[in-house]
Amino acid sequence: MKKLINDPASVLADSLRGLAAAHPELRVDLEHRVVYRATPKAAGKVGIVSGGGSGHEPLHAGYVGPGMLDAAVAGEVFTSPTPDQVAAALAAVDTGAGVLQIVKNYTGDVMNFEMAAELATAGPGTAVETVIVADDVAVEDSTFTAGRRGVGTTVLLEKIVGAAAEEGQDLASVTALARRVAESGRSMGLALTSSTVPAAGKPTFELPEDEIEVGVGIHGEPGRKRQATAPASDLAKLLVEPVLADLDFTQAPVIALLNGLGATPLMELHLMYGEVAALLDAAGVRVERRIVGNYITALDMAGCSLTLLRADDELLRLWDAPVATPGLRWGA
Amino acid sequence: MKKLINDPASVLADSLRGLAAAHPELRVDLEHRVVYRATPKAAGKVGIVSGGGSGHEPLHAGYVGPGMLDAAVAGEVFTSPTPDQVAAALAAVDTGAGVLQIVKNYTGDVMNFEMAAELATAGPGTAVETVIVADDVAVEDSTFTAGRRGVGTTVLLEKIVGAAAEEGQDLASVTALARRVAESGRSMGLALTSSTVPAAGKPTFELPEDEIEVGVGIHGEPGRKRQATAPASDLAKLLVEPVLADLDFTQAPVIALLNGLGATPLMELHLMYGEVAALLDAAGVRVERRIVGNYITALDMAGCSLTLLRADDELLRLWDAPVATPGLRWGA
Amino acid sequence: MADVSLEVLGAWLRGFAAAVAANRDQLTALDSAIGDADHGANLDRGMAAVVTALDARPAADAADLFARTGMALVSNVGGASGPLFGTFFLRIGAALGAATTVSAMELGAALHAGVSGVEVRGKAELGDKTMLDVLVPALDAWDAALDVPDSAPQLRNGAPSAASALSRSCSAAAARAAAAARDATAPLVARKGRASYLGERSVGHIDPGAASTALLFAALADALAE
Amino acid sequence: MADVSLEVLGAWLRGFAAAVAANRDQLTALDSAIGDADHGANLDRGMAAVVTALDARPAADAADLFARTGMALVSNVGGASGPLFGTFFLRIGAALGAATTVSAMELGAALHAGVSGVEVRGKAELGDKTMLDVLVPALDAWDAALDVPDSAPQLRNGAPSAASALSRSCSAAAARAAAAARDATAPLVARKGRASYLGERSVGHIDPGAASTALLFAALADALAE
Ligand SMILES: Nc1ncnc2c1ncn2[C@@H]1O[C@H](COP(=O)(O)OP(=O)(O)O)[C@@H](O)[C@H]1O
Ligand SMILES: Nc1ncnc2c1ncn2[C@@H]1O[C@H](COP(=O)(O)OP(=O)(O)O)[C@@H](O)[C@H]1O
Ligand SMILES: [Mg+2]
Ligand SMILES: [Mg+2]
Ligand SMILES: [Mg+2]
Ligand SMILES: [Mg+2]
Repeated sequence: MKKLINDPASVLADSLRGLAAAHPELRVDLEHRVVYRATPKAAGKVGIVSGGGSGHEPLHAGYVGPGMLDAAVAGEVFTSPTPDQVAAALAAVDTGAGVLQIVKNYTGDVMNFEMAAELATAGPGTAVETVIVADDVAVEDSTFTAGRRGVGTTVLLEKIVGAAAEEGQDLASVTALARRVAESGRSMGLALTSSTVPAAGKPTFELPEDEIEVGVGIHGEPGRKRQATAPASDLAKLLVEPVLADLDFTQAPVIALLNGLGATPLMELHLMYGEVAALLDAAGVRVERRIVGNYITALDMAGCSLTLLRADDELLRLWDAPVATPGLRWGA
Repeated sequence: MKKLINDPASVLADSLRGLAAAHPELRVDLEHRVVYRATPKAAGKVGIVSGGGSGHEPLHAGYVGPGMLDAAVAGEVFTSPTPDQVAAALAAVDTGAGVLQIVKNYTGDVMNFEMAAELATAGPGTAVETVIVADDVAVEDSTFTAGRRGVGTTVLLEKIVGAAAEEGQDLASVTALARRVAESGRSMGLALTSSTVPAAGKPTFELPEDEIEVGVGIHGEPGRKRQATAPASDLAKLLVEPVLADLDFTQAPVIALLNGLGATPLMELHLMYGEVAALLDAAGVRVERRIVGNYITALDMAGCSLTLLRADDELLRLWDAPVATPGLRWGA
Repeated sequence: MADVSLEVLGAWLRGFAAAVAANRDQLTALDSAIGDADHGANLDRGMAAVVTALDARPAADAADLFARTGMALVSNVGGASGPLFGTFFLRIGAALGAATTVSAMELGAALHAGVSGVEVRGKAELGDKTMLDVLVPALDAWDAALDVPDSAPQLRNGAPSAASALSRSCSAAAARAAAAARDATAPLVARKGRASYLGERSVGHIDPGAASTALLFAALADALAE
Repeated sequence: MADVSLEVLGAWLRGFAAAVAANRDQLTALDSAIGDADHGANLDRGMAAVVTALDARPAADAADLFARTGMALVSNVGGASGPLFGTFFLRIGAALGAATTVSAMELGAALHAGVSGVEVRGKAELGDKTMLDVLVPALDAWDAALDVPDSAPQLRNGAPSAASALSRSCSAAAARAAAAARDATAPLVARKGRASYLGERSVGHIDPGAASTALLFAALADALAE
């Protein structure tokens, strides 16, 4: 394993110190491993907190800033943060209007954020609502599993909900909006390589030179099936078809995210988006907004994922609202 | 070789088609492989053209847009574009005030852009100025080589010069500014892995599991020397020391770029920036602006480079000016 | 002394920490196969924090010992195993309260409380291929050893270390059952935790949490045997 | 006919295209060692475009043949080799003008014009480990074969194909010299092009442009031999 690190045990701490140096507009609490806006938003507005295991950068710390998150809580690599960390963030961003926490649907994340909400509601008396993102169509039998994983929709949700909170919507309506977005997004991913967790020191799985993993998540975990590599036009079908089969995306404007998993060159992501866009077009899907790049990654995994969000005028308006974070920025 | 492509021969064409689908705010001339703003800038302003081999994305097409480039000319992977392509771009963006072309110092690029300028000045009678970026301190004996390579300073230069052109500075002053920036930037890179050129089908060089290449450029080429891997704090010294030894950065505000070469997770880039920032601080360098991320890449190479630019109030002002491109965006 | 002392319970936790550290890479390897390659690192970080917490001062009673253990895990692990192992110990502490020595029966009851904490927190069922598939059979074996008709009464009224001998036989039985149950997770299809995303592909691999839970019971048997 | 015909010159270019296609991977492998792994792909793309251009219509004269060749290279290759090989052929075309057959002496003079084009465009010097290190010795050999006292006069006044025989011996000598010069680039330290960034590490590798230039002369010798 070759990585730009000092020691597998200090990766998170060292990386957060670097993040602080790189982004003076953020405030990094190195003790709790929480990243805040340096200038908190005005009192009376709902706080938005997200977090999860590290290794998915720019998610979540890269989405802290005006128009998006108030705080991001960083766990160890691919490991949910602890309740104490999350509770610290919930308390810190509550300006009286309550806090929405955005949780990706993994057993660990759900349990730790749940315990955090119990702590925060009990202690400082913060009103906490939770939205769980579970958008990964690769997980088919969700009743026989821990449920679908939370992947790409998380990014879109954090943007849209962040805009609603910024414009002063109250906790109930921000939460309702978050649930609506969570229900309207679907994702599917594939990998050309595994990623390597620093503490593990070697790739999580080995993939022969001519095979890919279809249906991977964002934790370097193996996918649902393995198959021979194929041209990008065929790979695009592996992403588009299960997403379209799961939800009707033809009746509303769509926001699309073609996401790189970390080690895939932008040139290839553009190429894949070209293939995906052609398939969506042929299927009658009207993509009104789209982003292509590394937005929710799995360390150094090569591969990509597709996320579609069934939007409406309101969601598009909130999507277009100004945002100023390290990972997503426009209008400001 | 596993890549998200259809065929090594069509990578560039397919990727440009995807870029066009991903960015409606850009206009892609698929025949000449030139990327323009969909809405050209107002007549009477100097046009800014850059370009080079592909595989460095977001450079250059990702920097087309208000406040930065008017056109980016895309060669094959790691291969300079041809004079015809560049000449087409020069002619298209000339609104009467002339055009500055930004060229990275590689034999192929210099010759092809030189021939393009000859064509453009002769034919449509466009006034063309050229600035050559040669900032790579890894190339020591520049008199005994093709000269220093153009790397990270290119990104900073395109931003600053783009801002000057946008505010209406004339060709002479835009060119003088470009030369000043080119002379004030220095870069140094290192790689953990080679990259794989699609048409070659295998890594350009093989690096043992415990070695790194120091002084690499952005073409997957081997560096100046090979050595054992080391902790990030030591690797940071390999970047910072030769840059500081080459130019005094202590007497002026500095713009820093800690750049990922394509396959390096953002988490590691943040970590490296933390180490670099500490060294710069200790050396008395005052970093006033900084960006950390994948800005000028070498396909799927793992590694990073550091660029420092000796700025002044004027350069900082132009740096801060609004920019709205896929790869760099703020204030708009 | 007939019952299990606070020192022995502390030795159990330290022994578990040592076993996790020694098996860290193996636990991570199991998690690489069907999860995200962090179980060894997670639990090692957590148990190291437990040892630090226990080193700070001697435990006043069982509640104190296990509350500090559970909180150290909850606050330092994260992931799925942090809240689950954390809850397990927090519940044990609550069940034992101010006791400073515990009988085999009391310890068994406390372990049961711990297991129900894991059930409530994780909502997994038996056969879902999780740590629960070791916890439940291990506790069944404990209970069965408690009830062994010919040995139990004899032990209860026997030599000075009789009750401790009963705890010993219970914990030895539980450790044996746990090891068998750990291996028995291999043929299961995972239905909870990250491994569940693999569906049928999870078959043939031992669940990492099952493996660490087997270490937990082995450490208990070892602590009582000393 | 005594002189080199347009057809033979066309056959040279097509033969070079075929040789580049056949050696594409090997040229790229050479460029992988000390450059950026694209020389084979670059030149193959360019020479395929040349063949397409030549297929479009028969060449009117040497100027037309080589102008189309040079322009196809300039317009389709990019990189360092596009302008260099492109300029090489554009200069040859300019030197030969409206000729439809050329003598060994005329062809030699045109090749010299091509080489000076490469020198002006690329500003490399002999020994910099570039294609120039093959071009110059190959032309020296051509010139030497032209001047051979006992064969040249005899050939000039001999059989019907005498002048062509002189071209044959010149091109054969040039091809031999080119192959030797290609190998002689291995010990050189690169001072131009991408390989120069490697400094001493470029030693021991044949320059890719030198290798393709050797193919160029081999193709010329083959075309004249047929
Ligand atoms: N819902 C659950 N109930 C009980 N145990 C679970 C549950 N989900 C996961 N586990 C256990 O947790 C283990 C994984 O722990 P760990 O790797 O540390 O956390 P994560 O899965 O968050 O990476 C699994 O092997 C399994 O035994
Ligand atoms: N200045 C120069 N003069 C002559 N030949 C050169 C010069 N620079 C490079 N070359 C030749 O070009 C070859 C490389 O061509 P190619 O790989 O196609 O282009 P690039 O170097 O742009 O990738 C080198 O092997 C060398 O022979
Ligand atoms: Mg985990
Ligand atoms: Mg090249
Ligand atoms: Mg795990
Ligand atoms: Mg090359």
